[in-house]
Amino acid sequence: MQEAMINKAKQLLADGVVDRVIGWKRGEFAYDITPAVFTSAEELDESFVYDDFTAANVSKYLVKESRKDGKVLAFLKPCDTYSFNQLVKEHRVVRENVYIVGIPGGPKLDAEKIKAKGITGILSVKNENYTLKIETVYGEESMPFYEAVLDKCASCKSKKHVIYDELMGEEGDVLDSNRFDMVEKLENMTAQERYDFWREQLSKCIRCNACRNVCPACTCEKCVFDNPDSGIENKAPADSFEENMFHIIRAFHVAGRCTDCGECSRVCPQNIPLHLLNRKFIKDINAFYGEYQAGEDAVSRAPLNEYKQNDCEANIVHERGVE
Amino acid sequence: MQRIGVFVCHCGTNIAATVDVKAVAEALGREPGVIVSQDYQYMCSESGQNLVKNAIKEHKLTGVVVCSCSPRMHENTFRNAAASAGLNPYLVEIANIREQCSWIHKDIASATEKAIILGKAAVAKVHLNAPLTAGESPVVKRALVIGGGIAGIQTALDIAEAGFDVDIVEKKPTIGGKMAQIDKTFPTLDCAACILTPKMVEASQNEHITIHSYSEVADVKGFVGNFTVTIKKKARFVDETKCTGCGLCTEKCPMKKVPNEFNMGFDNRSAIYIPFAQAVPKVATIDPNNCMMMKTGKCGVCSKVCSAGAIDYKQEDRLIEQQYGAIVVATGFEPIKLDKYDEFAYNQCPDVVTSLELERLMNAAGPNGGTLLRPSDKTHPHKIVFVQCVGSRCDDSKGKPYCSKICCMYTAKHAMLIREKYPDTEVYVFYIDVRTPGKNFDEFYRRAVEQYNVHYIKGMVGKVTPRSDGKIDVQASDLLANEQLHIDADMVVLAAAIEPDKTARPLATMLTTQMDTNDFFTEAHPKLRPVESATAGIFLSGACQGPKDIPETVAQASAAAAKAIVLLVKNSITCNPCVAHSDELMCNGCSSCEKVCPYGAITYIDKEFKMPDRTIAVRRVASVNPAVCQGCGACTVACPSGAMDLNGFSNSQIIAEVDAICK
Amino acid sequence: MLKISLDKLDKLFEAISATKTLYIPTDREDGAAEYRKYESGMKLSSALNTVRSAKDFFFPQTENLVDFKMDGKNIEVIDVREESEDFVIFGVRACDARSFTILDKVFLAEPVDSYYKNRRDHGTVVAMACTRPAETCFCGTFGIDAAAPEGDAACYSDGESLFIEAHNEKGQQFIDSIASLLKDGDTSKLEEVRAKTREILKKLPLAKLTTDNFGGDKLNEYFNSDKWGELSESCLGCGTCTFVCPTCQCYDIKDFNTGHGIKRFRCWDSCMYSDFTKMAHGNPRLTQLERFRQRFMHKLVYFPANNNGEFGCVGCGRCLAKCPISMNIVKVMKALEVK
Amino acid sequence: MNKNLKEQVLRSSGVNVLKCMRCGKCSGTCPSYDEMEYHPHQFVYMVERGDIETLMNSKSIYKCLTCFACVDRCPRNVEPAKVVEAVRLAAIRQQGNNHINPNQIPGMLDDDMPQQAIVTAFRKYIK
Amino acid sequence: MQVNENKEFQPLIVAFCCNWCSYAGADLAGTNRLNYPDNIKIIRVPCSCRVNPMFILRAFQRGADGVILCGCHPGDCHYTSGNYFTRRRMTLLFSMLDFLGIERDRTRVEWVSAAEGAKFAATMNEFTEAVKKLGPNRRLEDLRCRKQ
Repeated sequence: MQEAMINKAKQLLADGVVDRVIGWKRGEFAYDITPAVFTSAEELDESFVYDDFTAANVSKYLVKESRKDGKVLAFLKPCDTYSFNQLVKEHRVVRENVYIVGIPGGPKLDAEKIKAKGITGILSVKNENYTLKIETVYGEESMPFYEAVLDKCASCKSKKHVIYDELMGEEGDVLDSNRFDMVEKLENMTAQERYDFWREQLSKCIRCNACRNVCPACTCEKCVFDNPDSGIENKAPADSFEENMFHIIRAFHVAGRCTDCGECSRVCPQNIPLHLLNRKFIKDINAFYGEYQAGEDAVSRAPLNEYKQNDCEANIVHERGVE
Repeated sequence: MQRIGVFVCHCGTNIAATVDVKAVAEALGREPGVIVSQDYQYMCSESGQNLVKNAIKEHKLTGVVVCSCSPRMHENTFRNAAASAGLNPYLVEIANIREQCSWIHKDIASATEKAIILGKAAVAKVHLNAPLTAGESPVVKRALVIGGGIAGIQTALDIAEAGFDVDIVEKKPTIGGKMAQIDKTFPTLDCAACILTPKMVEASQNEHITIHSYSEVADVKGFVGNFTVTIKKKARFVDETKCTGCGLCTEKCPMKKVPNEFNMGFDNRSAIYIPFAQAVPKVATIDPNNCMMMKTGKCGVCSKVCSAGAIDYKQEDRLIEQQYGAIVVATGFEPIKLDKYDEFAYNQCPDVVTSLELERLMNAAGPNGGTLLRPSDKTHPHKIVFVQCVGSRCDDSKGKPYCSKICCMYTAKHAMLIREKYPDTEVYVFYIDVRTPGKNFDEFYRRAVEQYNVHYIKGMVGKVTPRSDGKIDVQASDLLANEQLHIDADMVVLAAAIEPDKTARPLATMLTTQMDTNDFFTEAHPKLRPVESATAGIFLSGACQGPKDIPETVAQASAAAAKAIVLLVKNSITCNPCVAHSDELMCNGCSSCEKVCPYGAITYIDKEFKMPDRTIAVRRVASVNPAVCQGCGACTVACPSGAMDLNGFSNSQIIAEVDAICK
Repeated sequence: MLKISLDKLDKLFEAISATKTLYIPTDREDGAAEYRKYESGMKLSSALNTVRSAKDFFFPQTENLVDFKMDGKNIEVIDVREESEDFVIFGVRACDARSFTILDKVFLAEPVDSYYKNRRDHGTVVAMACTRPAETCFCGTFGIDAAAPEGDAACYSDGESLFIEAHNEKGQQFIDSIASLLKDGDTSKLEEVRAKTREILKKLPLAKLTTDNFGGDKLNEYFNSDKWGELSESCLGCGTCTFVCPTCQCYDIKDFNTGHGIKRFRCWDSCMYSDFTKMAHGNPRLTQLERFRQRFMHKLVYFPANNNGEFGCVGCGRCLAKCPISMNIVKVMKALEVK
Repeated sequence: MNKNLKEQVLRSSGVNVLKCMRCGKCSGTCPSYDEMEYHPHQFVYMVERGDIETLMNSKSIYKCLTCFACVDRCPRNVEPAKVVEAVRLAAIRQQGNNHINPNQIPGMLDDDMPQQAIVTAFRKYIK
Repeated sequence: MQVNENKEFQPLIVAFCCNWCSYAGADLAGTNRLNYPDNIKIIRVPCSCRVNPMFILRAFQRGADGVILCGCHPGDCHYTSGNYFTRRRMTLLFSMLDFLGIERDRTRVEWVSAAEGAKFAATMNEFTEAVKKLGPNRRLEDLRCRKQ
């Protein structure tokens, strides 16, 4: 795939269709891949990479990139196209300035999961028939491919590209995923258990803002948490309340806009399952207001910007499930 | 530094009996920024107000807090007092320590404590109050009336009478609407045409009224006082300015087999036609779907016979743009389609007709020249059954949930007219309830029963079956006799429910006005503002707001006109200063706010900005029109970046109140 | 050297925690390691390092400085400082152990940061030599020997026993306090283990990275380098690298209105954040490029310029592992380097 | 009047009788009208009043053809036929009118009585 | 608020009321001298849709034990649609708070018209009782703000 993508990019550059390419750049190890902009065939040959570790969603970079002169080629995985489409809906990207090539998505790998197996000193990772052969300074190691798959890919919602100019490889379908299982499990706990669960998780937060800054839905010119006039600006979780508040507001601000791309949890240095908060909103929206997938199209109204006269009342929350 | 004055009212004993007003004044006097804190018997009295005014002048106050009754009572009083003393009126806050404190609590200690907290919240808020000035927005002295039925005509005439220019947009080739098709009107039984057509002529001749017939509203922009409307004048292939309405073309037109919609399809018209004799404007229109010239390019007879040279086969739709200060919606109603009601055999049997069809069948200008004949065999019917509430008062899945209001009366009218003209005819009316609230209405209905011997039977018709002998079997229950009836009728007349015109829904979207689930326009207040929509500058006339008979329609039309005139006489409108505004530097241009604005007050503009990273960028940012915004604040919450805020109820003000209360 | 059998670690921890508060790296439920206050039964993590560095002990993420109390229009200033209790941090890796030297240069230089000093005075750092360095490790680049960590005292494991030696008086006091558990041991096997570790260190992918071309005198070479644009364009502007970094020491001072008073506190800041060093006049570094550059110039040029050539990085590799888009100091050094 | 019976009929039919606007279209459309002592609209009204016993004892409940014309035509979606069905069910379920009372059964047993008959009796008459 | 053995726990409750219906309803309760607890402190907003989730969290941070939001009945909004948006926002917010293990009875939305003074008083009585049963808000408070 990588070869084909490089060739496609070179051709589009040569034909003058685009003048730069956003993709992924090889790093020092097998897995430390950085999103990058390439402007020449030489650069592409030298360091463009597309492999099992290119999980980063490049859609958000297009907010900035699409406002520059010229046209940029973006390789988007299925999940990335949802993010991009949502940005189109919110007028955050200039669609005309992006040439989208849809590419097959994951499952992508999580280096942390390999390391969690005690494998360290990683020099290279190869996928041989869904067994990872890992060369390390301590010798050869191996593990099953699927045990190293990113959580976000393990509960993939769709293999379909919802927006593109051109497609490479075969188009996939929207999948039946088990993505709400964990949310449901939590819902079935008692309030005390849920409280304890989230306290344990959110107390790990170091407020690095990685979840917010990587989120393709969080593209505010100035975030309320960075704005001293907003009344809720803060830089560090000085109290458990602030840990809670940051994550409630963060999730609420993307409610109905979050495409469930899973980047927030992927980048969290403390492994907080932040996507569960987003998925809770998605699950509620589906249950209360009908199935809705943000980013599926670029025109429909976000559920929080819409209403029906016979919507359920807020006390539905008080009436259901265990306390 | 703020210089805030606090004024605690005793309200006689209303407050002072349960709240220790001295303690409140003293406690609030210790709050940061408060430099004077007083109590007084009656703050709202003239001497009380003077106390406030003098303090403003003497202490150079920058903010005033009055602890008194509800702001719904006297907020304006104290704002005006402040303004007269030179303080911006929006620097006044009221702490409600009467309705929400002294009147509901009994314990003096706790009521006093609560009054202090409420006072502190008001002080905290007033710290952040900004002086606000109500903006002004000019008013274009021209009105648009959408719909040229009796409602639209009446509204236009009234507005014109007041001296304002007014345009009527009517989608049909002539104005007149449904009333033009009606034979007689209840309860007086005068001829509809006789009272309507003079009004139509009056409208056409009024120098202030411009009629755009065969036209539609294509786009609406702007806001109260300053709407820009694009009107699409559909091509009628006849030059309106040249056509004299002589009618020669319609006589000579070889294509004469077009069902005549004015007569509900009971007879035919030509491809070039004038809907009816008294049409206004009396101008011919070519129906391009049936004209041979338009379809095949062969014919051109009308063009040859027209001495005025008015025929123009090449005419195209034309868009005209016009500014208006006010818009009146008068889109009226349509009878519902009866396809869903197989049991009444409407689609199988030509002798089952709707009431509107009966109007044409009985009209002197109708297909039979005023003689009531069965459509099937043109014989005189001897037994006629009327069925009430067809499609009205239904469960949502079965029809319209509302009462169509006019059917009881027109059915009584029909029954009476038929019995009067053809005494040999038996008339049955099957009803659920007879609803006749209205001046002389019940008397009218009783006359039908007592004087004209119309058989009113309580019970609904269950099934209508055309028989091979030409009779129609009507099966119904007589609930009072507790028996099932079979009537072999000659004709069945269905009182079909009425619904808003199909064009109303897209129009409402253009106007950003609200509609109910039945597509009737929603009035701004069901009791107190029945002819205004919630969108400023848009008024409602006639049946577009709900089912209405003619007198009610005319009354509402004049009321809407009056409301429009009230707007048009002003040179400018004072806006509510407590409106939303967007911080352009923070706005993402994501359109969330626009989506939740019920007034269409938010638009987006591309604007050049010097960005924090020293670059120049063109960004899409929200812009609130303060003349349209009503200040609900929905946008402020929809905005993820917090760029949108509300004057008078800003984020920081509300947070300050929360903080003060939770201290 | 004194030693204790590895299976008697529990006893060691019990003994330490009997007199002082003890913090050890331990495994969290999600597998990651973090320092926690020792409680009976807690196991020492086998992970190479903790997600958060050990700097929290001396320079916590948030710290109250002073309280103000308002009574009507009067303001009272309340010093909330408390004398720190004595504590021991056990199992600090060589990189983190060195980080304290760097932090000391910032906080203990005049004017001395008394909040930091208070904690530093009461804390004993017991370091732990590495035996299984990871591919992200490059402490060697900064002259750190992972097999011979600094700290008040240091521990080494040969797989059977834990050897402990003191580096200073504080370390000696620590050893004295647990002397009854220790006995003299043969270090021959330990030397083998250390030699092996040093062999591994040489084989690590970043072993060849040097600071030869960086330092306080390189301002002109690097400040206006045209590489910064390319390097910084992928940066998300989050604070992960700075918050997991053992040497990042920037902080912000803020006031929090509790409703009945003001708490003045400091919290970590990040040069990646848009309001970093924002002042009354505005912000001196308006673009992400400038802020990104600040971080690396600080560690590789400014810090050595002001501190006798000492670099502001210890090669712990946390930012390499945790940056959401894998942009890090190693990539910057390699891209920037002018030989 | 038996309140429980009314509730039972309302529950088992799932019909909201209060939606009826008494137009009589159900009876106007009923092909079995003349056979019935109580007509569809009366069923709805009598159930609303709680007068279920009268209906249960009327042969009308067996005259309804369940043709559902009334259900189809009812402008208010009241579904009279379901009410009739529910009353019929209530009559069938009623225990007081059982042909056999369980207490009587032991006395009726003899060696020739097949066990199957006893089981059937219980199944049919005891709820 | 401190729980005192001798004194019953007195919760602090913030009520956001829309200007047109619920605030007027509260006024009517006052005019009719209908008692409700002084635990309730009302903040006037133009429409329930003005209430940002932020304000609700803020109240809890600062020591509120319950927050209630009152607006016009659905369909009666002075601004035609505000309360419909409120309903969706608050449903989701409350569901999220519940998901985080915050006691669900601490939050509520009620529709109170300008004519429903009695309903306003009854609602406030009932809500205060419900919050009293829960005891002080501990799961969503900011310890720094707790009163000494």
